[in-house]
Amino acid sequence: MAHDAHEQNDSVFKVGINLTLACLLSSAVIAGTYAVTAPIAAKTRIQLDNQARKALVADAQDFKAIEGKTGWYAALKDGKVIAYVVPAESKGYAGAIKMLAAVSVDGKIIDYAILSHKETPGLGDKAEKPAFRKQFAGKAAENLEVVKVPSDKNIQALTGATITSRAVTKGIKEAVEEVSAFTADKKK
Amino acid sequence: MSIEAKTKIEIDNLMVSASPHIRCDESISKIMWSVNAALAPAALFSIFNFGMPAFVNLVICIVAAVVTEYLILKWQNKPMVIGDGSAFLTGLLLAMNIPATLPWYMPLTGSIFAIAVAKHTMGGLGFNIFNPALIGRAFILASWPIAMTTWPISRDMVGKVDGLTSATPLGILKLQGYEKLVASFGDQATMYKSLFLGERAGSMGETSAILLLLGGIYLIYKGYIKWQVPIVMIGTVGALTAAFGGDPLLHMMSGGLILGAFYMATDMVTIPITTKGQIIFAIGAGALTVLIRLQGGYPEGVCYAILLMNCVTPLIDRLVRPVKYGARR
Amino acid sequence: MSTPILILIVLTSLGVFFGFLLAYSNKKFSIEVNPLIHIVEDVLPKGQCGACGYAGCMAYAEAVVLNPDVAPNLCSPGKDAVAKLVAELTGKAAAPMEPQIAQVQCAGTHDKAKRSYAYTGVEDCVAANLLFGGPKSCKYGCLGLGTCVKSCPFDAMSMSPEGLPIIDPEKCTSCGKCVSVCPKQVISLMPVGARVRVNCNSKDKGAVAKKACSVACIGCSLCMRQCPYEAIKMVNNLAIVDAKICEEKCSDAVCLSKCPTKAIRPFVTGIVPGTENEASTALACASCAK
Amino acid sequence: MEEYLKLFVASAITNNMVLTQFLGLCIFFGVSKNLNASIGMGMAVTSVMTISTLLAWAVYNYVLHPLGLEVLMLITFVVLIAGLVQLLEMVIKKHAPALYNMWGIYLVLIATNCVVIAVPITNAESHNGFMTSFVLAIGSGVGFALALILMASLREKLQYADVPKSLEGLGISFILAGMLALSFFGFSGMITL
Amino acid sequence: MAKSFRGGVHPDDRKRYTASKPIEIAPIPEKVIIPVRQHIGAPCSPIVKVGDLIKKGQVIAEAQAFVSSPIHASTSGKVVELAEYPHPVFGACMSVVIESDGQDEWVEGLPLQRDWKTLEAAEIKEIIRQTGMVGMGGATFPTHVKMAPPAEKPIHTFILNAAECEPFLTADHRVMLEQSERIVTGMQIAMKVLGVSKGYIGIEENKPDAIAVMNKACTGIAEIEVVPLQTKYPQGAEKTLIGVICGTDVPSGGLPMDVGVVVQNVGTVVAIADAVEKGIPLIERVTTVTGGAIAQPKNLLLRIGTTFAQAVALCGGFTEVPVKVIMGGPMMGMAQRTLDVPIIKGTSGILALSEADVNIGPERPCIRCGRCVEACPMGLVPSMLSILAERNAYSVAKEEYDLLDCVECGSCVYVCPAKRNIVHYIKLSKAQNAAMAAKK
Amino acid sequence: MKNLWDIFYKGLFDQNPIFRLALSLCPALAVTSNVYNALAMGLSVMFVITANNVVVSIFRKWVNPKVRVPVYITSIATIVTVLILTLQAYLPDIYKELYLYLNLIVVFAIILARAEVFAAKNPVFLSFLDGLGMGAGFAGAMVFIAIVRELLGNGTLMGIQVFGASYDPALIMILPPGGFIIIGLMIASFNLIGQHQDKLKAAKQGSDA
Repeated sequence: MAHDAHEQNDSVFKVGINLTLACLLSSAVIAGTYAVTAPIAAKTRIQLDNQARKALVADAQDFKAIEGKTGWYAALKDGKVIAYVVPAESKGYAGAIKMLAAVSVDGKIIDYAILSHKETPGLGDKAEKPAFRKQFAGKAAENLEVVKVPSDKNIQALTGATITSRAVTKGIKEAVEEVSAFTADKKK
Repeated sequence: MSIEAKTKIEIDNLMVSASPHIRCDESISKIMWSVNAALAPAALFSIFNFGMPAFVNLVICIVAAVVTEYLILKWQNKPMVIGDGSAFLTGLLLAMNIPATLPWYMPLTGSIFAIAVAKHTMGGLGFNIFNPALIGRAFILASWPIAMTTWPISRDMVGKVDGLTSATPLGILKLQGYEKLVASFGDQATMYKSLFLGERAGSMGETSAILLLLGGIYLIYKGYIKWQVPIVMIGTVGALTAAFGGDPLLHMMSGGLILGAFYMATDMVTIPITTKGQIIFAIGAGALTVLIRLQGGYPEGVCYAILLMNCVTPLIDRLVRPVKYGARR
Repeated sequence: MSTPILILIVLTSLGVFFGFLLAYSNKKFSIEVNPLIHIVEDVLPKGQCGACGYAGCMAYAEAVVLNPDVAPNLCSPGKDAVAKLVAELTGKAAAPMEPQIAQVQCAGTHDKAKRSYAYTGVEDCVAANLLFGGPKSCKYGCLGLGTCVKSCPFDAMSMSPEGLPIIDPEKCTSCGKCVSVCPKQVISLMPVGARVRVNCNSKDKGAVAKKACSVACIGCSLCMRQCPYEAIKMVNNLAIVDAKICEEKCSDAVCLSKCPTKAIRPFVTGIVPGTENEASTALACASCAK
Repeated sequence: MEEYLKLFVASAITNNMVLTQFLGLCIFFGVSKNLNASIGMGMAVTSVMTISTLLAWAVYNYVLHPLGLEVLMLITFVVLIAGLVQLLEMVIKKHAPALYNMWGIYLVLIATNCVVIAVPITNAESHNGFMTSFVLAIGSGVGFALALILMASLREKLQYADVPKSLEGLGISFILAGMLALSFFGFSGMITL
Repeated sequence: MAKSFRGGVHPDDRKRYTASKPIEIAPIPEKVIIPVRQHIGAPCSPIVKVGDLIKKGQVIAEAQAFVSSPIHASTSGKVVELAEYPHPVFGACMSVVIESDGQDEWVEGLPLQRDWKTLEAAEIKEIIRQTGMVGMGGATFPTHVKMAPPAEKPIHTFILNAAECEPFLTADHRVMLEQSERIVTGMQIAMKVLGVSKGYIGIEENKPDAIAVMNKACTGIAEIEVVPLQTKYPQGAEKTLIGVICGTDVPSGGLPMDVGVVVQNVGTVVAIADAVEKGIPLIERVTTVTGGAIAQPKNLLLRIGTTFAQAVALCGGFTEVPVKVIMGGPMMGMAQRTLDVPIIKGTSGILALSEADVNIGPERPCIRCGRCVEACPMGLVPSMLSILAERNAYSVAKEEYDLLDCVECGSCVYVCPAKRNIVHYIKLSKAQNAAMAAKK
Repeated sequence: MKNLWDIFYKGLFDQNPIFRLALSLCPALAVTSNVYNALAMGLSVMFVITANNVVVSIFRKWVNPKVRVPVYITSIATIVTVLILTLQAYLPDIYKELYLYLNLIVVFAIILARAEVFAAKNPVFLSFLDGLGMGAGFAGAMVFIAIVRELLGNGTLMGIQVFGASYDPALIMILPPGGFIIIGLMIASFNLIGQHQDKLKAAKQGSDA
């Protein structure tokens, strides 16, 4: 590279235009790619979101965003609202746990999915597994309580991950309570 | 042989070395074996307390440590110093820091890891930066957290509590609160007594405060550890827990504090070399213990507190030097 | 405006901004570092041995680029190849370097050299030398505690079981580090092409030297008198061979047969006389000769 | 205020850049051979990180985001930081040689480094406010410096140890970092981001 | 509590072998080997030839430099050889070998009678120089140099080092018991030369009889005070002694005179008294011959030039093969490779150590137990110094760990459980640093 | 032909970016806790490095040395942005999992290093080969590390149980400390093998002599 330096004219303009041209070129490439991929990406995202909601409420035929509540969706079957899919969040062992909760119209949890978390692999992340999740199905807010000794009425903590279990349960409970409040509002 | 003749004894191969020409009787093996001996009562008590599984894990840890050290020394063509008792000590300390009921492969890998990675990657005895036994424990805890936090109940608790496992006192404190903890023992006095005598769930060797203290006093008497370190560390924990509204006596006697303060925060290889530095180390370790116990994710923090202070040891050694002759006046 | 067009505009303006900013400031703030220095440094072997007389390779690179008087062939570890490259890069003509190798001027193995005491202490020749000049009776001989071995930046030395260092001719770069660390000055650099060498460093009188070591040069001058080319001189009771004369003139080294203590021997790189190493190397030679 | 303090502690210790997120490892292993260099580097990283994070925050929130140009985030940030660092280096070298010798020489190494770019990206991604971005940058920088200095002091100690030849250099450094990270487990579950 | 210093060690002093044995005057040896260099500083050059007949006390080698000290014949007889002989400190040294004629005749005019009080300080100084006085504690620094401090460094205190903290040695102890008056006289002479009014005698508490005797000898002499010291090694090291008695530390790299103090050894002041009052040069000294391998340990008054072998024979020879023979004390003395070395002015003891005494183990890596740090009277980190030397980091030892402040007292090595040769490492580092400095 | 092969091959072992050159260590740890992610990351890097080498090589004559580094960085950033956009549209799962580290490819030292050291001086095809080799070496090393970590730390490979249910995985291996230590030991083994080979070579030469 050293000898190139001597051959080139080092005027400010020449050097400056060099980077400008590089940027121009790269912007063209990015713009082109963006033009192609942006619509596809948007479509993919919507598809994915719908899939996630569908996984939670299997019966639903369609989802409709609820106005005034970001991220809230109503699950529709035959035009009737059968459940709400709402975001839930809670502070776990090592950071925020972001979840999606499906709550039935009568205020019972149907299922939930963990969107992102920072829990210890192999321990806290077991909260995503069906074994733990199944405990929630059909429970109302008052039964969403973590206990050590197993019982049908409550949630039994994951071994070695009590904090995560509590966090998930707390997040879901809050979501259920919010939905209950929302439906109660609507009924009025 | 006449006296005159004896002066003519073949003395053309005298030993020449730099001064001094006499040395004290201490040696590394003497120190190491004394520490082993000081730990022996508590180790035996753990067998008494937790039965056969404790014995098996003790043997696994010690044999694995000694054999690993032997193989590594052999492989590296280093002088064979297996008899100095340091690998034995690592194995013993590791065993005392784990629940008695771990399945065999956990203490085995932990012990091998402690000797091979924590000790010998850095050059063996004298060069390791972290306490090998504690690295071994942290390794097992990180690898198999569930097994490492499942504590068998002690001999005298059989029948008094449901099931065969129980949380440690600090575990109960963390998740269920102080009242529940006291209730689990009956009353406060019983709790202190049980903690003092070792009738509680916990790692194999950490339960009996009295036996650990006795061993510690023996080591202080022999001059192998300095009294400042355990006293300051335990004192810091007591003072800070009291300041934050905890039960200082409970905190001072539970967890691995006594074991850690007397036997691991005094591991000369991994702590600062000056007494002043060691006191800073002890304060730091005590404070971190309290921080982890009260604020952290674990109910118990001695192991990590000491490891964290091990990281800072070189810095302390750089900053805290002995007072030089000529600098005092 | 649509996003792609915005992309074009924003990014291009970014390019304009930084392009001109950098170009301008480059002019304004630039401090020229000759890039050649780095290129030369890349060429050097980075043993940081200091054989060139500078504090490390970087320092030599700097000196050889910036100072026209600094010769390009000072790097002895790099041998001719590096000298040539450096010369090319700096536009200096390189005189060819005569290949050299370090050699230990002592054959006093444990069985041949007497000891005056049993040494206990730090495994280091300089340390031993502090105690009455070390445990060897001969005060000029190799102490065999391996200070040179430890100091060799190219890992070319090892200690033979008989207590003399072996120098690997493949790895030795004649950097001279061992020469400078030896407290007995018993190591010297020798041209690779030398024919014979004196394996002794004793400046003691014959009787004393002989008493201390059975293979010492006893200063008898036989070799000097027998050499037809006057290649051997006696200095301080020690025979000194002029390798150049040997190389150029001698075909039949009579000195070898004349030496009563076998202190003069044929010079073969990598061989330490009187050790296992000599025997095994000789064996290897014999086997491939077949 | 307490929130920011927590954020600081979390980004410096519990979510330490190097030991839990593996960012900036090249510098971490490259510079930690020497304690003094580590201190200089730690200062350099912290200051560059803070400046570039604030700049990137401004660009993102006043230019890219309003125009819907999130797609340009990466390239803008990279060019921004590289340009900035290069500029900074030149200015300091010319006008404050003493400062330059203390930490300026490390600036070049940071020009394109993952720690320095990761923080702005994280901020943009989670739409952090000004103060949050600022505290996060300083915290991460201090955390990086802390890990670097600890590591350097450990490595300086090991310089005088019988480390097996095959482990010398990078090998033992990785193992040390592993044990450092293992010790930092003690902080887990304490304060989180 | 007796005065003491920080650090130090408590080895078994083992003075019991010889503490109660009165000084025994050794018979005149048949042959003496007198090296021309028995002091720190420039060697002397011999002024006699082979075949010369000489008398006891005659100068046989003259000092050529200021930091040097002349050598005198220790008996009368014939010079039979001028050659290199083994030397207990320097390995080998040009020596004058004198075959005794058995007459032991003084050179003309000796001994004389002089009253020291009538002499001027400068005259006394010259007498001290001419009679070959050196520090007899072992360091052998020429006394006249020590007694002539530069004007800008006024001396206010004289300390008599009677601590004798080295294990085994009892020579000074016996001299105090048997010649207390001479000690006081010598001390008064030295104080007059230096012009100081305050003198201390520092004695370790393990010698209560010596403290009593010296106290008695000093009664009525207000300017001299006996200071009992705690029994701890290295109580008698110059720097610690000054720190303990005066409460002032000698600055790093400095000399006692920098804090206005001069320290002399017991043997030296007795020799000064003899030299000034009787004109007798330094030709004999009290030496403790002891150790686990010696049959009958004794305190002997020996002529300079007597070989170690002769001295050992006078003590009944060996009971077993000695592992080590040492000149001086076990903590700072020098191991010898042969018994053919002569006694020189600084030979305070000859130790023949048995295997059990030595307790040398294989060296292990430092386990950082910190015992050396606690033992170091100079407040250094000996473990680090040894580790740095092991890794060839000599300049780091000097620049960051105060290598040059080490007095090589050996306390660190004594307590080291890893049996590390710390002092040897330190000596190596000092040598390497000196070599590096010389190169530049 | 041999020469071409060498250009490609050197990146695999002799100049392996991770084990030998110790460049771009961040992803080597961060995304190697399972093989799937490691593979995805490795291929992404391979793509970027190769594409960038080609681009730099094409434009090398026009680039002014004064703005060399900024231009290269622009080029890398462009390619990474394109990569991210594409993944976002077609492989959203990978994008979600590797988001931060994909962005960080921009500053991987190995890419800039190859641009400077090789592509800036060599014709297009050779640069392409060099990028491919280096990228493959990088991806290979990543996958290798990931295999070990996932096997030991989770008992699985690409999510499939390997040791059976009775294996109790050592979680530490997929946690940060395990990652550091595993790579440390791997580097040591690489060195040991290297030393052994040197010894063999030396022994061979010795017997030849």
